[in-house]
Amino acid sequence: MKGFIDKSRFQSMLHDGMTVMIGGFLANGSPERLITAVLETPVKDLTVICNDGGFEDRGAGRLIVAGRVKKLIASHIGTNPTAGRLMQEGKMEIVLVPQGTLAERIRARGAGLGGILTPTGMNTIVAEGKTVLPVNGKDYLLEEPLGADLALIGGAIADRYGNLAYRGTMRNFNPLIAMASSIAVADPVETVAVLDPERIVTPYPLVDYVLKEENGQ
Amino acid sequence: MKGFIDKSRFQSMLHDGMTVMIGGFLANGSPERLITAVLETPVKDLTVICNDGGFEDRGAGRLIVAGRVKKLIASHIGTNPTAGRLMQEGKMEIVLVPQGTLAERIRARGAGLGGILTPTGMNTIVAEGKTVLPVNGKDYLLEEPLGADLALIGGAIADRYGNLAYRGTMRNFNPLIAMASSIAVADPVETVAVLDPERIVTPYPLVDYVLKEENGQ
Amino acid sequence: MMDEKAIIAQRIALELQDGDLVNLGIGIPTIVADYLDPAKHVVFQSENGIIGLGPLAEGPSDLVNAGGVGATIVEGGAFFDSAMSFSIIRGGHVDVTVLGALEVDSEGSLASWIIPGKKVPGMGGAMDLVVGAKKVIVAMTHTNKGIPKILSRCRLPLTAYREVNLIVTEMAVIEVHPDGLHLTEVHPDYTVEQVVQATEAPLHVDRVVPMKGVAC
Amino acid sequence: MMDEKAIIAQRIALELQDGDLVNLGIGIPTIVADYLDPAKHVVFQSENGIIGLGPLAEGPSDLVNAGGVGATIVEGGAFFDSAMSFSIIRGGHVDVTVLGALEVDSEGSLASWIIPGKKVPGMGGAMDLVVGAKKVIVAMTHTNKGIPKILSRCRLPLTAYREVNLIVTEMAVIEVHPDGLHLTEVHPDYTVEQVVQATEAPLHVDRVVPMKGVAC
Repeated sequence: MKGFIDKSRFQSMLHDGMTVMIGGFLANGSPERLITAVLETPVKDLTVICNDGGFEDRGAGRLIVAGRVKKLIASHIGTNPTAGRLMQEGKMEIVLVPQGTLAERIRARGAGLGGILTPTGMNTIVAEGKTVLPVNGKDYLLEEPLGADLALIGGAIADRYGNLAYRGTMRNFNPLIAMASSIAVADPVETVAVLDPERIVTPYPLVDYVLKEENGQ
Repeated sequence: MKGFIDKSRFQSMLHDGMTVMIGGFLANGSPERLITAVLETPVKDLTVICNDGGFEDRGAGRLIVAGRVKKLIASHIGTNPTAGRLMQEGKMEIVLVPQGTLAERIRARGAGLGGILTPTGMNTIVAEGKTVLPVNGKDYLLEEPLGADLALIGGAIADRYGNLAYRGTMRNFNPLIAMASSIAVADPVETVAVLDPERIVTPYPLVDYVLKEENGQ
Repeated sequence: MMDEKAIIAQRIALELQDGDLVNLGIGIPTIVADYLDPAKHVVFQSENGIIGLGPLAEGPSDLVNAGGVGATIVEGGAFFDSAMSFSIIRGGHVDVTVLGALEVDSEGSLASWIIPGKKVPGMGGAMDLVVGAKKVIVAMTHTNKGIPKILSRCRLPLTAYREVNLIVTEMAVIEVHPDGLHLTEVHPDYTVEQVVQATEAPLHVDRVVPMKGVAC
Repeated sequence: MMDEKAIIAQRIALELQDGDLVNLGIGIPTIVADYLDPAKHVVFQSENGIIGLGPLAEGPSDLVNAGGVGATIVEGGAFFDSAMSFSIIRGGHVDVTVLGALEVDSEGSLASWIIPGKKVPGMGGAMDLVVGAKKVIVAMTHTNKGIPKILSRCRLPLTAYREVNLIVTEMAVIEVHPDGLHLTEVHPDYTVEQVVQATEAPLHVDRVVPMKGVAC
């Protein structure tokens, strides 16, 4: 952990065309303060990797609606009509990935693996153009790792070291993206002194920055 | 979770030639009561999958010393001289697997993956006979899943549902083997009423049986 | 009279066994929980990271179900991340998954996530669920305003190939076997002939009984 | 006079930087922690599932280090399972790993886990650590009773191919570069000539200084 930072320091890390992983599942556990901070800058042409398209007014969906996303890699966009429209109009590229495969691809990058073999998507259009490998008589798809320049982590309870635990279902993709990105920034929902070592999900050496609480800015 | 069982019920699940995964790292977090229960039966020709050979008087090493193990799949046997001797004498087959690869192979089985690609072991004798796949210009070894008939889980704090958390470093391979075996039996070091949902590592639907406390037998 | 959704959900509830770990999809599958015999201990898994999903919660919540709606966790439940959630799903640890579909076919393949050029919601966790769960139950209306959804071969892009075990509609219960679809139960409001008419796929009809659990 | 192990450990301690996540192997690497400048905040990872490994503990313990010896966890530390531990290691999240070796060569390959037909302890976590850590430091005595261990090419089966960055012995500090080994520091008790004599691999010797941190 390099430190607790304010919004402007975070904004200085942004640049056009970067790849950003955003935590949250239908905006539950999304880093809303960081998303707002991105929207305050003119950054554009982002590749966003996220479980879903969120909603038009919550989660990663806000970046889509604002036209900042050039390419979205997600498992589902049904809750954000603008995402579907932008795709149909050719204004945003969308790559749909099965949710479990998305989780494993992100985990693979964080874990230094060259990929994983999954049965998910076999004999569907998800398999098109991908390597199929038989293992013990069953066919699997080779799915490659997925990483990013920046991870925006939500839903976290942070301690003063920068360790992260998560609250309820807000855990979802957040611990996975923390490990798969060059820079991981957390937007905690709560801060505590020191987390129980048994309760920590993302140890602080895996976190680069934690956004300060509002009153700390 | 099918229930809390006594030692004899556990012993009835054993048969010659079965494959058994045993938790623990140098006997820290090993299921010692279950290992003792195995030794009380005449079961033999076991294939044991474990991080290491343990010690001659602790952990999976006790099964090795008693001559019950036909084949050992582990990352290290240096702390159990009998293991090395039995291997040299041709009395026990040993397959050495890098520790991170062992963890991923077990996880892969539990996660329904057909395998993983790892850089570990490339250009070493570990790579012999294995498929090498290039991904984004780097070569990786394809490592296949590893499963078992039975998982013997140690180091656990169990609740009355059969949920498991782990204590300190006793977590190690225990949560991984719980998911990779047909039958998972836990040998808890402590039992509590109900574990915190945020603290549970192995949810109870993934556990088949929990060995009762001594006084509960 | 019960509406179509209630008939389907009530019938599927009978399929869930004591001790089962079950994942219910969005829509009709979600209400299956409402019809469950309280004597059965069924545990619900939700792919956003819960085992032990409980009833919906009122007001804002840090805990949502897979539809993003505020929910609760029952005693004994646990939270985990998405990689663990899909390890549980893909790894065969979920006993039953119940999900909707646009089309199902004679081979047990289903289509549920894309109508090319028209609607592309995405597959979410469905592809993993149908590949991973031990038993796959499709919950859907028998037709789309009279147009059959149970086909010889799916026309839409597949969600998975040959993974469905059981199809439950407001008209019928249909089992998927290696030799094709077997009509096993028909709702008392319909005849076998009406079900066959509303189904494009050929149906084996040699052992049909009235739909279980329906109060006549 | 310091013993060989202490010289090696003390010199390696200088390599660790504030904020580094470090994994120390069994043997000489373990004692590197004893020589660390207390002003530096270095965090120790142990492959059996800890970040924040602290000093050894007396008596029996539920918490051991990677050598199976009772240990402690420092404030801010965390526990995790072996899959997470090696995700951290293999995924490039460990800044420095320090480990012993039987042989190291001109290309930065090392051998440490097997002497065929003689001794087969196994690789443990070493293969993952050397492949995954950003910086790999080998800590070992310069020779095995006079027989060189720093070779043109390893003769024993490799632990990893071309992964070592730095070799620290009681005689010298040697950097591994694409063009081979560079002798950069020599302990005051030895001459450059003695180091070259004790080393089978060719050494670039154009910029040698006395070993850092050694009190003369």
